[in-house]
Amino acid sequence: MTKVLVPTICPYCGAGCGFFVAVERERAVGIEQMPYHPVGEGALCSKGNASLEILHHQERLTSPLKRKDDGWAKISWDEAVGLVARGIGEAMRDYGPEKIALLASSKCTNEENYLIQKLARLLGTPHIDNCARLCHAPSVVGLNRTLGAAGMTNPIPDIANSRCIFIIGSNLAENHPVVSRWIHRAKDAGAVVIVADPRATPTSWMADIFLQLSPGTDVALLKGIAHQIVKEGLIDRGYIAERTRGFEEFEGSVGEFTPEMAAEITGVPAEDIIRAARAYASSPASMILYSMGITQHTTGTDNVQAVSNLALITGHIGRAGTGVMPLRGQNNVQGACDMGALVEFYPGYRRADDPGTIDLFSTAWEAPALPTGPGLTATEMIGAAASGDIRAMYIVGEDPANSDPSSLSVKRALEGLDFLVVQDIFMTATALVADVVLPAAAWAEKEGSFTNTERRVQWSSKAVEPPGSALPDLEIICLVARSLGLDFDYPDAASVLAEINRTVPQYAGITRERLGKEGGLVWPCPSCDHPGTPILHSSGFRLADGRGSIVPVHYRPAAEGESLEYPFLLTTGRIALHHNAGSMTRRSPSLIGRAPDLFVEINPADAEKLGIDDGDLVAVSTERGETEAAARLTEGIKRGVVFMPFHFPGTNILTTEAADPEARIPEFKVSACRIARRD
Amino acid sequence: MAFYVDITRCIGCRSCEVACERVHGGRGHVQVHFVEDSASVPLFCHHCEEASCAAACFSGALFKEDTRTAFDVEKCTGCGLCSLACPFGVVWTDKIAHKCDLCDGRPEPTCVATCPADALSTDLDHLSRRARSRGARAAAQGGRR
Amino acid sequence: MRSFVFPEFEIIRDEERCGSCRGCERQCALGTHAYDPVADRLVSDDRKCAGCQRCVIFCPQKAIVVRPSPSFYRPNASWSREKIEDLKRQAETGGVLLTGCGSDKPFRIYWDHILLNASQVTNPSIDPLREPMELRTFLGRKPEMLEISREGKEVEIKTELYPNLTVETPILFSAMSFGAISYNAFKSLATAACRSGTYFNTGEGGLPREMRGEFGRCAIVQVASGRFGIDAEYLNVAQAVEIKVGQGAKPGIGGHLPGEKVSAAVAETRMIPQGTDAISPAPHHDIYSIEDLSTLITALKEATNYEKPISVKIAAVHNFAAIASGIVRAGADIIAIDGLRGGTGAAPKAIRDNVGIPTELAISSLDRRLREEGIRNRSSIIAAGGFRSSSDVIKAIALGADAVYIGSAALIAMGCTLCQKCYTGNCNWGICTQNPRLSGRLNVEIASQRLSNLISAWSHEIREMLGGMGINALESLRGNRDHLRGVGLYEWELDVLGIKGAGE
Amino acid sequence: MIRVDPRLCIGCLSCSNVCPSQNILRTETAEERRIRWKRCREECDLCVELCPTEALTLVPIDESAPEPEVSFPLAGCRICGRRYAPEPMLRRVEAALPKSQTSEWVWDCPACRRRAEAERTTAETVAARRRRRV
Repeated sequence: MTKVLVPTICPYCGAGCGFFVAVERERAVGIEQMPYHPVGEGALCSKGNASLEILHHQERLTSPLKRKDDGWAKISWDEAVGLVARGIGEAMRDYGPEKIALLASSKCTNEENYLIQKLARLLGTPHIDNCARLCHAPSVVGLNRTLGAAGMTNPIPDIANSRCIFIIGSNLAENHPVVSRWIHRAKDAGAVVIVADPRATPTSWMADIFLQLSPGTDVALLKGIAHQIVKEGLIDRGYIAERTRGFEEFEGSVGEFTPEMAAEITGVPAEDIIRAARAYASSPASMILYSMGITQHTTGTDNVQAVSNLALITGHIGRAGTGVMPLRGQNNVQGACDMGALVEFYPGYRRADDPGTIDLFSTAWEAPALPTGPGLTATEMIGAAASGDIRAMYIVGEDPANSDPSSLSVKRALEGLDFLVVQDIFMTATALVADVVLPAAAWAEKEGSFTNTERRVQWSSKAVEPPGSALPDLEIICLVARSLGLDFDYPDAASVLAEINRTVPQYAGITRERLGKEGGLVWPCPSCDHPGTPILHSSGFRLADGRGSIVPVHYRPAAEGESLEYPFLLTTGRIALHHNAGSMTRRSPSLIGRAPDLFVEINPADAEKLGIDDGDLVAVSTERGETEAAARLTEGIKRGVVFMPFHFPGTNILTTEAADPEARIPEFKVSACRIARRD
Repeated sequence: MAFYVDITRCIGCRSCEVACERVHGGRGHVQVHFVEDSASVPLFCHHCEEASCAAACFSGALFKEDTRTAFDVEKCTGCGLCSLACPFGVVWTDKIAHKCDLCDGRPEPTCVATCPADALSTDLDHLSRRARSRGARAAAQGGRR
Repeated sequence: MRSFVFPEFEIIRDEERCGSCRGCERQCALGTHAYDPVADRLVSDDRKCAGCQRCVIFCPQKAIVVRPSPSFYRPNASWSREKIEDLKRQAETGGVLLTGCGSDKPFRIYWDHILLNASQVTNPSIDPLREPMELRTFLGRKPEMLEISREGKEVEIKTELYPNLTVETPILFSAMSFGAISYNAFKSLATAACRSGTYFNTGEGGLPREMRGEFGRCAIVQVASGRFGIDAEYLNVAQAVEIKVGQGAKPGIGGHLPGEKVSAAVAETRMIPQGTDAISPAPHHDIYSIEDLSTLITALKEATNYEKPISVKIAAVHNFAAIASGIVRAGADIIAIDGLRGGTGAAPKAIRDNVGIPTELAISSLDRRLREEGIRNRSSIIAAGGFRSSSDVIKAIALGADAVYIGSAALIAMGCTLCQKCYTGNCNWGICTQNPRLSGRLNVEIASQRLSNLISAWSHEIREMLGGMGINALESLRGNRDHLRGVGLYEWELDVLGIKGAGE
Repeated sequence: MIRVDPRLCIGCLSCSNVCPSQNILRTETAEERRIRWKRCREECDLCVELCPTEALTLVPIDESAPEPEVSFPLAGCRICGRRYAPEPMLRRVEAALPKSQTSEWVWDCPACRRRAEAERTTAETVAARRRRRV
C-alpha cells in the first residue's frame, strides 16, 4: 500500500513545528519527521507526537446537532444552517446587530479567521474577538504602544545567537519544548540564562540565575533590574538618544526603586536581582522571552511595557540574538490577531476606532456600514451575555466554559443566551450548552495557512477527509454567511489568502504559491519579491518619528492578596502533556494516560501545617468556587503559593475575573485561595 | 549503535516516551524518570556489550547483532526472563517482550529525532564535545556570574 | 526474478473471529502468517502457503480458511493452469521440477471400477463377530509340495519350510527412510507395526542403533543402490531383507537426500558425513543382470544365515512381469511391486506423473505370469502404490497379491495432508522434515496410536467384507478373481485384470 | 494433553502465552503465581516446543489423569519489598548472566532498578541545580 506524506503544521502550541502525516488508505497512520523545518528541525514534543490520536477519535463530532429535549438530535447541514440563520437573524432583527457576538478561533487558519471577522463586521457587530484575549492581549496593547508591532521581534532559531536569555513568566520547557533546543544551543556557546518564575520548573533547570518571585510582582522585579542597570550606567546611551523617547521620565520612575525594595516585594534576594541586571545589560546580545506569566495579570500591560523598557534602555532589540519575545500559546493565535479577529483591530492591526480604517474596508469589502470598534472583548461578551446585552453568539473552536475564569458563571451566562451556535471538533463544555453544534474539521483535514509565534506563515495541507459529515471551518462559515444573505464565495483557502494579500499589507507578499514553495515566510512581507522580515525594528519602529517609546510603569499589587480566609496564592499554568482547555489532549490516550488527574502543587512546609501528604485529595477553594485535586508536594514552589494546571475543568472555577484595565485580560495567575484536606 | 542522553539538556517533556509508543504500536521502550523535581532522565536500552537479556533469553529472540542488542519478535514467547535479567529494568514483557530496537528501518531512532531539547544523540563524541565546550565556557565566565 | 506464478492458495481470515493469538504464525514453518504489532492483527502471504492446512486445523477460533486460489488464466483445453505454471516455474528456475507424494493425475483408478461379491442364499455368509476370521498371512517362499507324517493323532510337516514373515493382517508399512521422514514419524511407524503385528520397512536410510533391539522384530530392512546404513547387525535384527531396485513414483531414478536434511542422527544411521548429500544411484552398480541380482540375494541369505526371506522391490513398468519372473527364479522370496501412484519424498514431476503402470494391472499380470510359469508358490507378492482404503486392499488380494504396503495412507493417518511439499523439508506436520522444531510436533505415542487404529479399522472392515463373501480366511481369497466384477471398463482392461464384467 | 515436570518448571508463563487455545491458565496474586494446564485435546505442541526448561511433554489424552498444576511463591524486592517474580526464574537468570558481571541486583525489582539508574545518572546534575537554587 502506498504511503503518502502530507506536510502539516502541529495543531498545538505557537512554535509551529512542521511534520508529515503519513496517509495510507485515507487514514492517517503515522508521523514522519521534517528535519529541515526551521523551528523544530524535525523535533516534536509529546503533544505533537500524539496529535494524530485526535484525528480518528471516536468522540469526534460527525454530524450537525440540535438540542432536542434533554439530548441531541443529528440533523442535516441544510437544517443546521437554517437554524443558525434563524437564530442569529432573529436576534439581529429583534435587538440589532450589536447584540450578537462572535468568537473566532486561534486554532483555525488565517483564512478562516479572516472570514469570521469579516462575517461579524459585515453583519454589523463590532463584537469579534478570539482567545488571544486570554493570553496575549497585553502584548498586543503594550507592544503596539512601545514598539509599534505586537509579535516576537526575532525568530526562534535566533535565540541560539543570544548571549543572555532572560525568561520571565514562561515555562517554555513544558509549553514550547522545542524552544529549549535553541536555548541550549545558546548555552553551548556560553550564554547566561536567567529565569524568573514563582515555581521551579524544568525551564528553571536551564537557568544560571533563578529568580523565584512571588506571583504578581513582575513589575517590581523588572523595575528593580532597570534601576540597577541605570544606576550602574549599563544603559546604551547612543541607542536611547537615537531610537527612543521617554527615557528621562522613565529614569525618574525607577530612581527610587532599588533592588532592595524589589527584593522586599518579590521575595527574590537583592544580589540575584543585581546579578541578573548585570548579566542582561552587559552581554553583547540579550533577549527576553515571556509568556502568560507576564500577561495574565491585572497589571499585564504594565508588565509587558516593563519588559520592553528593559530592551529599549539597553538597546537589546533590532539585532540578531536580541529582542522581546512573547511566546504565543496557540498554533494560530498570532494569525488570528493578524487577521483582525480582535475587538480593537481590523485586519493588519488597523485600529477599529479609526474612521480611515472603516473607509478602507468599506471600499475593499463593498460594504457601506461597517461597525466602529472597539467592541466587547471575549471576557466582556460573557458578562454582556449574563446581563442580556448580548443575545446570540457564534463560537468557533473556543471553549470559554472551560477556559474563561470563574467558569461556573460563564456557563450560566451562555445558557442565558437566546441562541448559541458552537462550531468545534469535539463536544466541549461550551458546546454542551449550545442550541446548535456544527462539526468542524481538524487541522489535517483541511488546508490553510497558520502563523506561528515568530510570525512565520506556513501552509498546512490536507491529509485526510473529516469524519462523517464534518466540514472544514471555512466551508461552514461560508454556508452560514450565505444563509444570512451575504455573498461569501470562496471556493478554497487559497482564494481567501488572495484577498488577505490585498487587504493586509503585512501579508501582501505571502501568496499561496510562495508558501507552497518556500515553506514559510515571516511577515511583514509587503511584496511578492520581499523575502520576509525575521527581525523587526532593525531600522526603527513603526511609531511616530520611528522611535520606540519607553513608558514608565508603576508597581501595583495583584487584584487579590493573601487574607486570613484565603491564605494561599493560586497560580495556574500548563504542563508538558496537556494543552490549554484540554479538549484535544484530554482525549489523547497517550497524553491523558500520563497525566490523568488535576493536581495542586504545594510546598511541603505548607502541606505539613495543613496535615496534607503527597497524593492526598484536597479541596481548593476561592470566593468563586471549590475544586478537588490531588496534592503534589514539591520544594519547587514557594511557601504560600500553590499551582494548578488549567487543563482540567476544575481549575477555572477558582480563578478571578479581575482584569487588566486596558487589555481586559483576566488575572489567571493570582487568586487567593484556601486549601483543606478531603477526608 | 546505541544512543546517549545529555542529562543537563533533558526537560522532562516525555516526548521520547510518546514518540516511542507511537512508532511501536502503543508499547514504548523509554521511560522518563524525575529525580526530586530537579532533573529528569529518559531510561532506555543501553544495548550492553555483554547483554544480560540476550544471555537469559532461551528462544534466541534477543541476540547481539554488531553493536546492538536485537530482538526478533517471531521467536519471543513472553517468558519474561529478559525483563528480569536487564540490570536497568528497560526490557518489558506483557505477553511478549519489547525493548528498544533503535527504530529499525528508520534513518534515526525516533526518540533522537523528536527530542525537542536536542538532548539525545546517537553520537557520543558529539555529545561529549558539546558538554566539554559548555563546561569550558562556563568556567571562563565564572567571574562574571 | 519476479514470479509470474499465481499463489496456489488463498488464505481467508475471519477478522471477527481471529483473536490474534498468533498460533497460525507459530504453526507455519513456511512463514505464511505474520503478526503486525502495529495493527495488532495477523497478515498472510498467500505465495508462501503450501496448503498443508496446519493453521486451519490448529486455529482455536476456526478463523482461517485456506482454499485453492480462484485466479485463472484464460481457459484452454491444451494449456491447463498446471501446465502454464510448471512452464513458468521452469522459466524462472531453469531446473527440474520436484514434487512429493504420489501422482495426482487422473489416470483411471481401477479399484473404483471393480466390485466385490457377496453371499446370498446358496452359500451362507459368515458373521465375523461370531466366528473366527483368519487374516494372518505368511510371506515368503512356499514348498512345491508338503510331506506330512501322521503318527496317531500327531501330524508333522516333514518338508523343510522356508523362512516366512508372519503378519497378522495383510497391511505393511511401506519403505520410508529415516532422513526422508523425521525420527518421530519413523519411530511411530515402527511402534505401530510392532503393536499391530505387522511390519514397517526401514527404507534405504538404515535403522538407528537404539531402535534395533525393540523394533527389529517388526522391521523389514532395505538394501538399496546407495547401501546406506548397512551392517551385519542391521540385516540380522530384521525379520526380512528387501533389495530395492525401483520405486513406483520414480521408476528408473535414484534417490537424493539433500545435505540439509542429513542431521547428526541421520548421518550416523546412514554412515555418511553430516550435511553431505545422500545420493542413491539409479542402478545398483553391481546388478546388471538377473544373475547379478541372484548373487546379491544369495549373499544376503548367506549374511542372514538363510533365516530371513529376501524381498525384491521393483516398480511396475511395461514388461515388468517377465522381469519379476526372473527375479523369482533368482531366489527372491517376496516380490514387492510398486505401482504408478506410489509415493515419494522427492521426485521429478515429469517422472512421477508419466512413468510406470497402475498397481491394479500390475498385480493381476504378475500373479498370472507367475502362475502360468508355475512359480507362484516360490514368491509372495506385496503390492504397493496408492492404497486408500480396506476395500482397495481386499480387491488387491483378490487380484493376486499376498499383502499390501501402505505409505501415503499411513502418513495421512499421522497428519499429512498431501501438500506435496515434502522435498522442502519444512513439513509443518513434523513428518517429512529434520527440523527439530517441526519434528517435535509429531508425538510418537499419539501418532503410533493413530496408525494402530488405522490398521485395526481396516482389518475389521476386511473381515466384514470377507464374511460377506462367505470366506473365513484371507488365504482363500488370494487370486480368487471370481469374487470381482468390473464396471465401466474396456474389454482389454477386463482381460488384463482377469475379471468378468459386472453382470456376467 | 500435557504432562508437566514440576521440578523443571520455573513458572515463566511461556506456555500460557503461546497457547492458542487458552488451555493453560494462570492466576497471579500479590503473593504467588499459579499455573494450571487444562486437560487439552489439542496436539499443537506449541507449549512443549517453547518451554525454556523442557518441562512439558505431550501425552495422549487421559481423562482420568488430574490436570497438572504448579504454584510458585513470588520473591520480594530487596528495596521496595514488592513481590515481583517466581524465585526459580530469578535463579535461572542469575545462572545465565555472564560471570564477569555482578548479579545481586537480580533480587531488586525492575522498577527499583530503573529508579536507582535514574538517581545514579542524574546525581551530579541534581546536586548542581540544588546549589544554584539555594
